[in-house]
Amino acid sequence: MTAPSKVTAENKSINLVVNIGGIQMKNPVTTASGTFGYGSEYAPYIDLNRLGAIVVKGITLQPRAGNPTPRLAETPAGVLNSIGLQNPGVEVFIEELLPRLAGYDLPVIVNIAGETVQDYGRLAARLDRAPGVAGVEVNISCPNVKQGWMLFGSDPDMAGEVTGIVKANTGKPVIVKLSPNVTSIVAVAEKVAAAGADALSMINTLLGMSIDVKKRRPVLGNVVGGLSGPAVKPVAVRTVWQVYREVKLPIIGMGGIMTAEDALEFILAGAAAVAVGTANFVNPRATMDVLDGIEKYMTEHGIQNISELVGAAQN
Amino acid sequence: MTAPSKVTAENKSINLVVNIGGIQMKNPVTTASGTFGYGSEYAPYIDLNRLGAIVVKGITLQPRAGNPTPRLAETPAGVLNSIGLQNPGVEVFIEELLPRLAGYDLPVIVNIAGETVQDYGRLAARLDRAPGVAGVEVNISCPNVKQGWMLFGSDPDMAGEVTGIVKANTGKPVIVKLSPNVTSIVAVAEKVAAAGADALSMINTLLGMSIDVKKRRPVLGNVVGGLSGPAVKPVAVRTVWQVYREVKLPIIGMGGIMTAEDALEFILAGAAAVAVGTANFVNPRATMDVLDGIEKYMTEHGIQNISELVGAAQN
Amino acid sequence: MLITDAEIIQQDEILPGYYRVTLSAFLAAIAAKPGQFLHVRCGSTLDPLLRRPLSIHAVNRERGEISLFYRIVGRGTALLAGKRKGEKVNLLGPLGSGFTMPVGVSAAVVVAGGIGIAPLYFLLQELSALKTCADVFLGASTSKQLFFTQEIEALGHRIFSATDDGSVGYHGTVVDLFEQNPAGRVYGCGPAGMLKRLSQVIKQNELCGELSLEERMGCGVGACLSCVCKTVNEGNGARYSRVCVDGPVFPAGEVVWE
Amino acid sequence: MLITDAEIIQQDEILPGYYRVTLSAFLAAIAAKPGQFLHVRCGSTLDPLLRRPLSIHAVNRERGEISLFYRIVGRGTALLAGKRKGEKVNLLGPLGSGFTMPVGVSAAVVVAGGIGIAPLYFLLQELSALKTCADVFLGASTSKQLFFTQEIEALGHRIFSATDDGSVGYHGTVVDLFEQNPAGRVYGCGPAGMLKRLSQVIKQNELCGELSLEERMGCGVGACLSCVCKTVNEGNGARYSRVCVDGPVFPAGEVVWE
Ligand SMILES: Cc1cc2nc3c(=O)[nH]c(=O)nc-3n(C[C@H](O)[C@H](O)[C@H](O)COP(=O)(O)OP(=O)(O)OC[C@H]3O[C@@H](n4cnc5c(N)ncnc54)[C@H](O)[C@@H]3O)c2cc1C
Ligand SMILES: Cc1cc2nc3c(=O)[nH]c(=O)nc-3n(C[C@H](O)[C@H](O)[C@H](O)COP(=O)(O)OP(=O)(O)OC[C@H]3O[C@@H](n4cnc5c(N)ncnc54)[C@H](O)[C@@H]3O)c2cc1C
Ligand SMILES: Cc1cc2nc3c(=O)[nH]c(=O)nc-3n(C[C@H](O)[C@H](O)[C@H](O)COP(=O)(O)O)c2cc1C
Ligand SMILES: Cc1cc2nc3c(=O)[nH]c(=O)nc-3n(C[C@H](O)[C@H](O)[C@H](O)COP(=O)(O)O)c2cc1C
Ligand code: FES
Ligand code: FES
Repeated sequence: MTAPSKVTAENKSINLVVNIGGIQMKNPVTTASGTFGYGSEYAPYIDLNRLGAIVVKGITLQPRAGNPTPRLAETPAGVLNSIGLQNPGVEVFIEELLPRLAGYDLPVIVNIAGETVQDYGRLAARLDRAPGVAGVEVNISCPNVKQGWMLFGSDPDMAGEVTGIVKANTGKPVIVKLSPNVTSIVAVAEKVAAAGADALSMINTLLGMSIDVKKRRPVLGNVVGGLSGPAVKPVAVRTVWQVYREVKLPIIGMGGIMTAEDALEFILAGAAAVAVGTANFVNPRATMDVLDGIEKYMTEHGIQNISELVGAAQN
Repeated sequence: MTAPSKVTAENKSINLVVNIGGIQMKNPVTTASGTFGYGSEYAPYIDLNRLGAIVVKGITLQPRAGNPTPRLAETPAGVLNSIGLQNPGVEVFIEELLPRLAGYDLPVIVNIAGETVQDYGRLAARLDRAPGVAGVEVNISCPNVKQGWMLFGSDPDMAGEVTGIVKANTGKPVIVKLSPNVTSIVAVAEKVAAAGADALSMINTLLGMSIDVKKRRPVLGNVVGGLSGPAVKPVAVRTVWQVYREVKLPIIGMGGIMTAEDALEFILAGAAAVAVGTANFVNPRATMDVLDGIEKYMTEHGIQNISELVGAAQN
Repeated sequence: MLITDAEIIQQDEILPGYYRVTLSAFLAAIAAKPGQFLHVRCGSTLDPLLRRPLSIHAVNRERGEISLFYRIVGRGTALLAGKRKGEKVNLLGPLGSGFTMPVGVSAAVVVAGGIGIAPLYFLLQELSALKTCADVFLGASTSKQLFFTQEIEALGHRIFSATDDGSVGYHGTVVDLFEQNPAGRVYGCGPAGMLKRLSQVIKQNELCGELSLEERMGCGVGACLSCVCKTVNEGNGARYSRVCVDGPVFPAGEVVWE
Repeated sequence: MLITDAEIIQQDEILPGYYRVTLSAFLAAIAAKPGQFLHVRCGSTLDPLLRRPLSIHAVNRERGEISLFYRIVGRGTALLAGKRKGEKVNLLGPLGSGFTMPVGVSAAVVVAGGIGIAPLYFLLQELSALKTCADVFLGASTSKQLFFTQEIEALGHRIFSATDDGSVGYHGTVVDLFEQNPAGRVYGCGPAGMLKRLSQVIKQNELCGELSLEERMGCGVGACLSCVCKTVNEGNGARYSRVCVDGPVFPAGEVVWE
């Protein structure tokens, strides 16, 4: 019922292939975890095979019910969410959801979240044995329930520890997803790199909240939530710029990418790949529009290989 | 040439007076430093006397030329700026600019910035002797040139140290302006409170950047800049909410306030007063519209005293 | 499940703050089922950012037209109301599950609170096409907000009205009115409080019913898990279902009210 | 220095991507001086957020109308171009310093590059009202972009054209053309590169001149210090002046070019 997916007149002289810490992607466009479900939700709107990779909704060891509603609040050029990692748990994921992506020709990256350092190790080990997993993305913006509910990602050492245990439990590429809610994202990135991460993705959401002035209560059932969408783009581009200068790992950039121009900002700042998140809600074809636009930009500017653009604004 | 300033039918039953660490304000609406010049720029558009207080552009010991242009970039529902604290220095400020506000009946709060801890002390001492200064607002989002250019505001101890020296050098109320670019704004607020601050203002801008994809260069002459405007409001409201719970100091809330509803979000989260910043650029009468709207809200909801609303969403 | 730039054919202010807009969207009109909704891009800039879910209110398949009936609540609906004939509106949909059409003998009963008539009117159109006559319970604050009564009667249905101020019909809520003689296969839409009460009445009288729910939505396609509501889970209490794809229409007995 | 919701009287696409809009803004029209600008709210939502500075292009004081002449560059100007007759546009202004009108003998010479004619046309209107005849050097990429030639001639001024592609007039830049016979009191507006070259020619030939500059603006009223340009500072090199209130018109000799 959807428009036939546009088969691009693949310009043979353009090379879009990127390698993210061992994951070979046919182009740099992927999806931001939690905004694209488990992939099949968007299959009616786009040809999933055209994606460079797919990053699925965060998975935990046990099933999680998630947070009370409302879970979403619109803010100026942004969205606050507090889904609370609702997911059926890693077993159901592997048995029921993962097979749905088997027919597609694209790397599946599984986003994982834990409540303890051990959780991350167990998740990594379980997914290492699962067929059809190209790599894991480690969401460290979760509270460490054993250590005063401090977020793993807010402390460089804890972030390094989580990275280490994941690496120890899987042979697959490990991407660590950084939180912007820190004094120095470079300090976190350095520890994560030292602990063996193969790639970084950034940024996760900014901590925010909204208040309903009529009800005089927070809008979100969970009080605070994560801010995403165009509003956060300047912060996200800045973090990519900073980390690219100091840490020699490939970066998947995200945060407010709506268009190819937005994606190119991240790439020029230093991202080797980009993820489209909140934009999918506004435009289910956003990933395809971003991809087409990047190709167009490269053709118009005579860029043969996407790698020529990565970090090019730094020079 | 401007429309006559609207004399509100001052509803006698409504009490808008707030006290910010010893500064008595006739209402909770003030201006965000750097967005309102030295006050007189907006005199053609509004009746300055209706403001609760005025916070002037940041002042340094020596004159500063500021950053290269472009100094401003528009982002989704936000603005990046890298003015670089252009100002004529504290002496010229006291001699030439401060007297222009002498005729107005409103507290003048002077925003100060230093390159060393000592700078802050000297600025505080110099302003303590200046007539017509109601208090100082300490901008700690500046690099400490003696300690690796780390921002004073990004380290709780340095923030406390700056607060201490300012307090030691002035008898006037000291408001410390917090930066959101930290892992824990509460930790900074606690140190600042312990060091004797009389009030807090929050938030200063978020660190961000934009890239011009045509030129493949950062948009701002200074590469990175500070993000302000509606885009940051959810982050700002969240910081006020968090700090209000833990630190018993009056808060001036700011970050993206365009309307009375926005201002009420901050007040309900815990701000005793609010500052209007970037909104002045869009609507030179924004401060007045915010004030009128707060009065209207109070009348409609039968609120006698603005203090009833402060932090009311926390209950 | 289409993305269409649909042209506005007509935009009417039915009552201050209440609008009906008719859009040219051929394929969506063909595909639409009563109870489904469209995810509408009310603006064109990044503010407001998200789409707005609006029920399909009426369909004219021959002309390929879909109508929406909406109330101005905030910025999104205000922007939509500002659009004129000839302007385009980006639509995603039809989305969600629809109402199950009644089978066999059970009489169809429609219970609508205020703007809740929006999706139910399309259902009444379809029932009429099936030569099924429904009892329609309409509730509103005041008589002026009893919408489309003539059109509903013209479709061959019977109306029972209730107003909070008693200006027309029963003086009280529409659920109170329905409760006086509860029977039939119920289709309900309206504010959460009303639906909760209605589901109790349905349960107490061992009726069958379907309710159309509302929740804040991100994607509209089941991917973001923001639009959930609690539903019964065999065995262990409640679970979260997605209003956008598992609903917005749920069997009355499945919804767990807080 | 007013804030006005001004109604659009007329909006014309002069050439693809180039628009002239005429607005009803009585008090602003009365107050306007050539060289001043309006700070225009092109949208109505939070995106785009900031106003856009646009020069006052023409004024009809009797009718209380102000015209702007602008090129679509990005989202702000595109939104403005999408507005139709009858819609309102929020204006802040007139803002900034204007051109100094020529006194005594010195002949007025206008040098405009492309869209740079925008503020200079209003100057030519005023010169004409003062019965002063100017030499107008118009430069553009190609002949089609030599705007308002008939109107300028009708005001009694003399035109000298230059095009980059040689399609009309001198084949080369407008500054090259002017340099062939540099004289008079110069009023210049155009791209930064052109103005830099023009200021060199003015200096070398010891002429007097005024240039209208552009810089990204926040407030437009001198409060935010974002719109600065380098100007000469007696004694110690350069200092930053605010284009919005110290300019946008500066004496040619005062601007320090990078
Ligand atoms: C499946 C479904 C069908 C609906 N059908 C209709 C209809 O036919 N007619 C009608 O008038 N309204 C309908 N609504 C409610 C309608 O979606 C909201 O009134 C609308 O989104 C408000 O947007 P706003 O920008 O005007 O308000 P704002 O309050 O400014 O919106 C802010 C945010 O909250 C969301 N929101 C606010 N109210 C609601 C609500 N009641 N339900 C879901 N999200 C909300 C908005 O989508 C937006 O993301 C329906 C809702 C759902 C979920
Ligand atoms: C005093 C003054 C007078 C001007 N007069 C005219 C005129 O009469 N006609 C005309 O076509 N243009 C004029 N300009 C340029 C005009 O302001 C820009 O083309 C316009 O702001 C672009 O906005 P946008 O949203 O379309 O582009 P975008 O590129 O999307 O704008 C992004 C941001 O950059 C700023 N910006 C982009 N280009 C410029 C520029 N050249 N100067 C200043 N800010 C810019 C915008 O204001 C906005 O804040 C003038 C500029 C100044 C400073
Ligand atoms: C509804 C929603 C759910 C999300 N869930 C997850 C998640 O499960 N794991 C994760 O690492 N990030 C999650 N994110 C963060 C996104 O992956 C992404 O980092 C963030 O939204 C910024 O990108 P965007 O602005 O393009 O959306 C979620 C974001 C949204 C909006
Ligand atoms: C152009 C500009 C200049 C600023 N200059 C200063 C300054 O000198 N000192 C300071 O403490 N904050 C400065 N700020 C930050 C504001 O005072 C305020 O904290 C921030 O902009 C958030 O509020 P807003 O979103 O309402 O603008 C500046 C902000 C802008 C936009
Ligand atoms: S709106 Fe995204 S899952 Fe329903
Ligand atoms: S635009 Fe703010 S000082 Fe000029």
